[in-house]
Amino acid sequence: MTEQLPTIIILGPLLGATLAAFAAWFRPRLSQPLVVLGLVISSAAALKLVFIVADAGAQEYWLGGWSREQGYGVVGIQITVDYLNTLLLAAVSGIALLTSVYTRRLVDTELAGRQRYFYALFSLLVTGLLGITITGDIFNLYVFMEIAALSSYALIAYGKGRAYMAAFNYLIMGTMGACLYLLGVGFIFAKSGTLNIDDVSASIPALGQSQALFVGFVLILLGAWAKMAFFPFHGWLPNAYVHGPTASTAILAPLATKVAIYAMLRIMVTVYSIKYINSSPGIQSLALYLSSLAIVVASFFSLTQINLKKLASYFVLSEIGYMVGGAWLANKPGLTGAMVHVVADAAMTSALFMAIGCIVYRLGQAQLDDLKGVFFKMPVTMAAFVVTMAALIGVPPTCGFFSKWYLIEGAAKADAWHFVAALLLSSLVKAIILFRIVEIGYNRVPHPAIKGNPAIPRNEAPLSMLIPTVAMTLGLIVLGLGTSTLVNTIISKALPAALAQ
Amino acid sequence: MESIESFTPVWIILTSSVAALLIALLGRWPNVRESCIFAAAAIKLGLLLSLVPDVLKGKLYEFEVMELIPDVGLAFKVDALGLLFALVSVSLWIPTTIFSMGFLRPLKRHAQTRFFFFFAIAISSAVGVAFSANLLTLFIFYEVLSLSTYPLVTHHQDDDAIKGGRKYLTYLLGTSVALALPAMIIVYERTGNLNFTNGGVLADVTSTTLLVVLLVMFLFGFAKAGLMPFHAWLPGAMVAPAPVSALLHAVAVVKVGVFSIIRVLTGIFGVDLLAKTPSLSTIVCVLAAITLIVASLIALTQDNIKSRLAYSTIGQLSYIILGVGLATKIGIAGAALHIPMHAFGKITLFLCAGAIYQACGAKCISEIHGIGHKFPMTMTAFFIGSLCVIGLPPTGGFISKWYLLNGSLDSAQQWAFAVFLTSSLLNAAYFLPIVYKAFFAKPTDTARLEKAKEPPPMTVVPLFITSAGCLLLFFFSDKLFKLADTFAKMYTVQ
Amino acid sequence: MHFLGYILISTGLVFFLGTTIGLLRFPDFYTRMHAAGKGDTLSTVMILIGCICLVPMSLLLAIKILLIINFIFIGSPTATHAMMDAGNKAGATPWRKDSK
Amino acid sequence: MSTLPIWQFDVLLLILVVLFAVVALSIRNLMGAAVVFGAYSFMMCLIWAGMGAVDVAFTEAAVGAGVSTVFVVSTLYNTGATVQPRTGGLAFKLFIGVVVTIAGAFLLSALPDFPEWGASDSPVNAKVAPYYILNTIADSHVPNVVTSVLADYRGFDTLLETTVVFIACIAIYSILRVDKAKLEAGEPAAAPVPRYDPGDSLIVRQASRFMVPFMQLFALYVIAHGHYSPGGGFQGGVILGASLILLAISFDLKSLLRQWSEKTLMLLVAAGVFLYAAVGLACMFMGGNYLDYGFLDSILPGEQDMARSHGILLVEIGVGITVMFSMIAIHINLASNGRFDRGL
Amino acid sequence: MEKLIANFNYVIVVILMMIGLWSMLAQKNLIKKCIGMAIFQTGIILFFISIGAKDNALIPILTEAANHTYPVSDVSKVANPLTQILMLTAIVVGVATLGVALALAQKIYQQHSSFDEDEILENERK
Repeated sequence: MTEQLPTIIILGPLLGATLAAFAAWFRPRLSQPLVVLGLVISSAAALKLVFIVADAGAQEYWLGGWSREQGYGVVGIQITVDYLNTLLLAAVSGIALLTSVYTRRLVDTELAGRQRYFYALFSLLVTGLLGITITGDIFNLYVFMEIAALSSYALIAYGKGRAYMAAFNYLIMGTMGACLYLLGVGFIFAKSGTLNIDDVSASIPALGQSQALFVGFVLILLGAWAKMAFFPFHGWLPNAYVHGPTASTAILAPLATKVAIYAMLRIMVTVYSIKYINSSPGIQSLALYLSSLAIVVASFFSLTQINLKKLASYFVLSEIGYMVGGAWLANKPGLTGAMVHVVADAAMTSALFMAIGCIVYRLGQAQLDDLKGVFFKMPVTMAAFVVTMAALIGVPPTCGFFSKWYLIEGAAKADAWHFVAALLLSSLVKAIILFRIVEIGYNRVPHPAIKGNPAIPRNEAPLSMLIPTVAMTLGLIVLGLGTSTLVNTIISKALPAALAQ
Repeated sequence: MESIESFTPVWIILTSSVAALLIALLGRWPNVRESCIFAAAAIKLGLLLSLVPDVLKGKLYEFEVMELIPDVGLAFKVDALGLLFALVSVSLWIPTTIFSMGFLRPLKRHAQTRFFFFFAIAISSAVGVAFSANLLTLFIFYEVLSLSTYPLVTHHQDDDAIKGGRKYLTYLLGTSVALALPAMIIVYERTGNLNFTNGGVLADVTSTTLLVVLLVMFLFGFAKAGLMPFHAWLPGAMVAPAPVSALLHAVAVVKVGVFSIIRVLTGIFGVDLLAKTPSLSTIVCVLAAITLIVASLIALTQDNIKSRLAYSTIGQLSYIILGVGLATKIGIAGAALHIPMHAFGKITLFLCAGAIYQACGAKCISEIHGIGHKFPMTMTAFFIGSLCVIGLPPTGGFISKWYLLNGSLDSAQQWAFAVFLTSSLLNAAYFLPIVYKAFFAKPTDTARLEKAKEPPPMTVVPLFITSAGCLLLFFFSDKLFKLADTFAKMYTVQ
Repeated sequence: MHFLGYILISTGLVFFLGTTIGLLRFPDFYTRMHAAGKGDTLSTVMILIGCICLVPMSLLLAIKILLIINFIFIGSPTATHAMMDAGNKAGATPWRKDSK
Repeated sequence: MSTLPIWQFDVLLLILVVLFAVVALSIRNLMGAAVVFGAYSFMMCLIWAGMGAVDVAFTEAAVGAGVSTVFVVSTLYNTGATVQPRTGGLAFKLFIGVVVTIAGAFLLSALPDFPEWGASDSPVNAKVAPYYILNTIADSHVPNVVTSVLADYRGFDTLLETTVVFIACIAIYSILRVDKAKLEAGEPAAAPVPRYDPGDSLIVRQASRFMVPFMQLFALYVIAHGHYSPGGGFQGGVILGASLILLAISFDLKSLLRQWSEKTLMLLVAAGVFLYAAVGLACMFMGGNYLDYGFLDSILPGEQDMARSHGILLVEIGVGITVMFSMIAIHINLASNGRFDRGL
Repeated sequence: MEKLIANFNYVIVVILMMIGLWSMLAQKNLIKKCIGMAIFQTGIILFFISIGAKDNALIPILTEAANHTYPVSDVSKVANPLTQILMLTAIVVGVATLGVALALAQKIYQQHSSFDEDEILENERK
């Protein structure tokens, strides 16, 4: 049965979604448990696969049983679980599982009366993200990309009001990205004649210095950048995440962008090779400067925000800069950092938005000034929030510290000092913001323990939201302490042999 | 020297963390709460002393908990210096706790549980710093210390406290993240190794410019050491309650700063390297010397007792850095020895300041004229403490300064000798007047003296302990000197 | 047979030309639609019959084309009617000699 | 082979297409733009038919020229915004123009590197594709190579594609659908009163009533005969959907909703995807890989190859169901602005 | 130049893509944006179809009705099926996206009674 695991990862959420869509008409309350069930199956499979891959290496799966044919290459669609994506698969499915449990109460309150298809869309979004991560076929990747995209537009649009315009811009940007990606795929396809990632990467060196391949590479990059809201294309993201409902951003913010970054990594590392990237230094330094710029700009914008969700979405933007930059350092520590950070940042962002969701659920709005005394109202949530922020700042021993460590080491190796500076700057900015929040939430109120001061009633978020939040927060520390294990057993093997020495 | 694989260091660190947990849980019953602090402190002290003999034999206790990044793990190593520092901070934990009880309880301070909780965390992270076997571990505990002392600094939670706390964090976090961290990563990237080793890990790095840059980044990166111009957080943190200041200045924070710098200079750069490349040791000495003189001069101008003490601390820290910068065996020994000496002296002074404030609300020197007659014990303690800091017999301060002077003489930096003497004179110049005024000057406002009375025993007992410590250190300094000497020997193998 | 086919197709094209000119030159909505509706249908049907003649021997094809013709014959006028109706409801005034 | 383009006639069409695109974007009357866009798609599908991509042309004719035009029109119909007001921002437009031109130049820079148009030995035509042409009959007895590749060799893509339609349907449903209870609760006013309701006209009603059965018959033929002729689940499904949309337009939504209630529609949309996925699961339980219809031979008549053929038919039916009903549901939502009462 | 004529359809593809991209980014009217999006997509589809096209090949349906015989003797006489099914998918994805875009546009129009981006942003500011 284990050889069927890769497809089960996809089928869990897909069937969960269809069943939820049925249940929505008979037993509306039942659709969330169905989705959760699907995600449980999927994440169990993903977790098992992590161990299988760790000992046995990459697992290939041929859909429809159509595998390599002599002289033709792969005729079917291949899905692969290898060192590069197995961790992300586990992370995505796990985070999705926690979030699906977490969002129940939020959906009931925020989306009252309209939540018929929420969980179906939720599950389909996860299907798309998992698919992007697992597929071994560049066109299939496009289809999954669109699955994820369409469902996320709907999820954002649940926010009503300004969310519609935000979703529309997101749609235009996303479609543009997808189309550029598809065109790039076309260029590659025209030169290599195949869509299977392994075959393409096998045939690229033979094609030598080909302009069409280069153009295709650039197009795919631009597409991925538009999808991940990388610096010049970042306009849509903050609005979408702020005006979208909290329940939707809780799943979108952590996963959507990370998976796009994974797609970029896959194209860079597997389809094209690090050698190819190093042989085109112009675009490499461009990408590096862009990512430094992205980090700096996002950090400064985040300083000026007064809305918690907007703040968080600018954090997401700066983190994207980390990962793209790390990938484009194109040396061992840099890529390791990027790969670690994709997983770590998915977890961190998830925890962050969960905590914010708890706050929004209780306080109703997330302006910074409304946070007065929140530390006394909801201590557990705020503890989780502080730990998460510490992880984002990069305080040891949370996972944020180690990924940042690798990134800076890589930058030092590549002498990209502007990138180092940008990384440190954003850490400092995040630290400042954290302590601003701590001051507002803790110190700006008369301390209730002092005699004569009004007592602030405890008003903690419901357990169904609190438990996932705390679990995710603890996960940050566990992940941090486990970093070196992951790096040694899995990520270091994902690096191309050229760098692995 | 052979090393012993042992879990004891981790236990020592954990005891106070466990204590912290208990404190958090037992917050409702103050007596239980504090008694478990004493229990923890006693256990810690016992464990530490049990390590002393082996360490004196030159053995090392080592333990690696886990690997964090390739070849660098969360690892602990107990050597003479670490043990010395740990002993100091733990043994001073006890009097400080007693004092805090006496200081906080009568004034009905809020959030005492939080206070003691973070105090315990700070202690364990200080010990963690003392025992760390590599720069990464040290850095981790360094940051934990900064964060755990923030609530202590802002304990009052009024606007001054918040401002002070903001300054405190901006300086400490900012420098450590912006300077120390990248420096550390560059070291790792160039050498692939962060363990403190005798020869230093940078021994084979040729480019002097890189070395200089790294050195400066480290010196300023560990801003807890208060090297100018990154010293301003220390006077800023004066808003904290007296026991916290005592902790900051004597026990944990600043000492952690200098300790880290000693570690970096000896274990990362290596004494030989410092000795070989004069530019490096010159930089260290010059920076330290400047801080030393300037801080003492500023201290002269301060009227507020606590801020005068603060500037004196800044100066005294530079003694230690200067001593290491001399890169001679004897100088390093003196520097190491100055840690406990100054700790005892300075904590006595701060506790006295706290006691005076508690007794008659006096904060400034101009307010304490003639106060000595009112409560002689406190002021006597103050006198002893100031002697210790100035470095006059019969107090421990004399010993360490003696070695520092010797060290300066047989080093390349002869001028350091003059610096030491001048600043000692300056110390005398800004401490003795206080004592004089307290005992012999005519009281300015008698009204306050009228209602003033000897502070409660809870606050006086610690004064006895610490001032006695100052004297004892003079007479029984040989044990401590052995420790310091072992350390110095270990790191100056020519 | 082929000859007949060519004849039909070319006549169809001629009618198309007329339709186009009418569509462009007629004075008002109704007459334009009239031209479009009539000429378009007729010419399309003619061309299709011509196609049948060009491929004489395949019965299946012929039947298919006849079906298509049938649908065009129903669909096109209906559409024209609907548009006229809409125009009428929207209040497009018909053209008269005296109105310029 | 000739260096001139192979389909000289197509060059004309290609130029015409560009022309239509420009016109569709420059017309101020949005309704007109929609219609011109429909014509544009139709030109496109002529071109593709000329290049031998009959199935694509068929789909584009049904989807691009047909349904999507209806979608745009019905949107405009119940928003009532037909004319686009003039807007400034010329500088911005010029800037974007420059950027786009640079991008275009960048793309054209790759042009000399491409295999020639229609070269049968280009990588695309020589590498993987021949396998399908040579083996489809032996593998699954499906002469229409497109169908066999679509539903068998790359069946996973098609499953996901069906899922995309499903997602679009429920997405639009959850964006637009509003229930009466909410309408009182301060929702924006109902859709503008239709200026013209085709349902008024007897002729239109009768004509469509006459045509619809033929359309549906044809659609079923397209689905069932997709193995042997152009067409398949998508095209058939779209036509079936279109036939009902025609009814909805010529009569009114009410009468359509009487036959197919909201609930039935949405359930069937999901059912199609589920059928497809379930067939794949069945293959898995039979011991094969996902969507490996060959393993269904024990429950479907015939040997492995025939089993594949039947499996393909099954999934095509699934696709058809989903596409048909999602097209209808999407149209109802767009046309009635999610109120499911009346509209185009 | 030879190449240019021989690859004329690539030029058209690029032009269509430019038109589509321009109107997606520069047009203020939401409906026009949607149409531009669709044009962009059809341009890409045209690209794929034409890289898969073969000189005077027949449709990929191997029946006698289409003058084919099985087994196929000369592959170069049968049009490439792979690109075609890829684009079938692309078309369907395109219409799905268009539908969602239009739905959003309707909602936006309900709020602001305008399809003009600037006006909408104006309304949202206040």
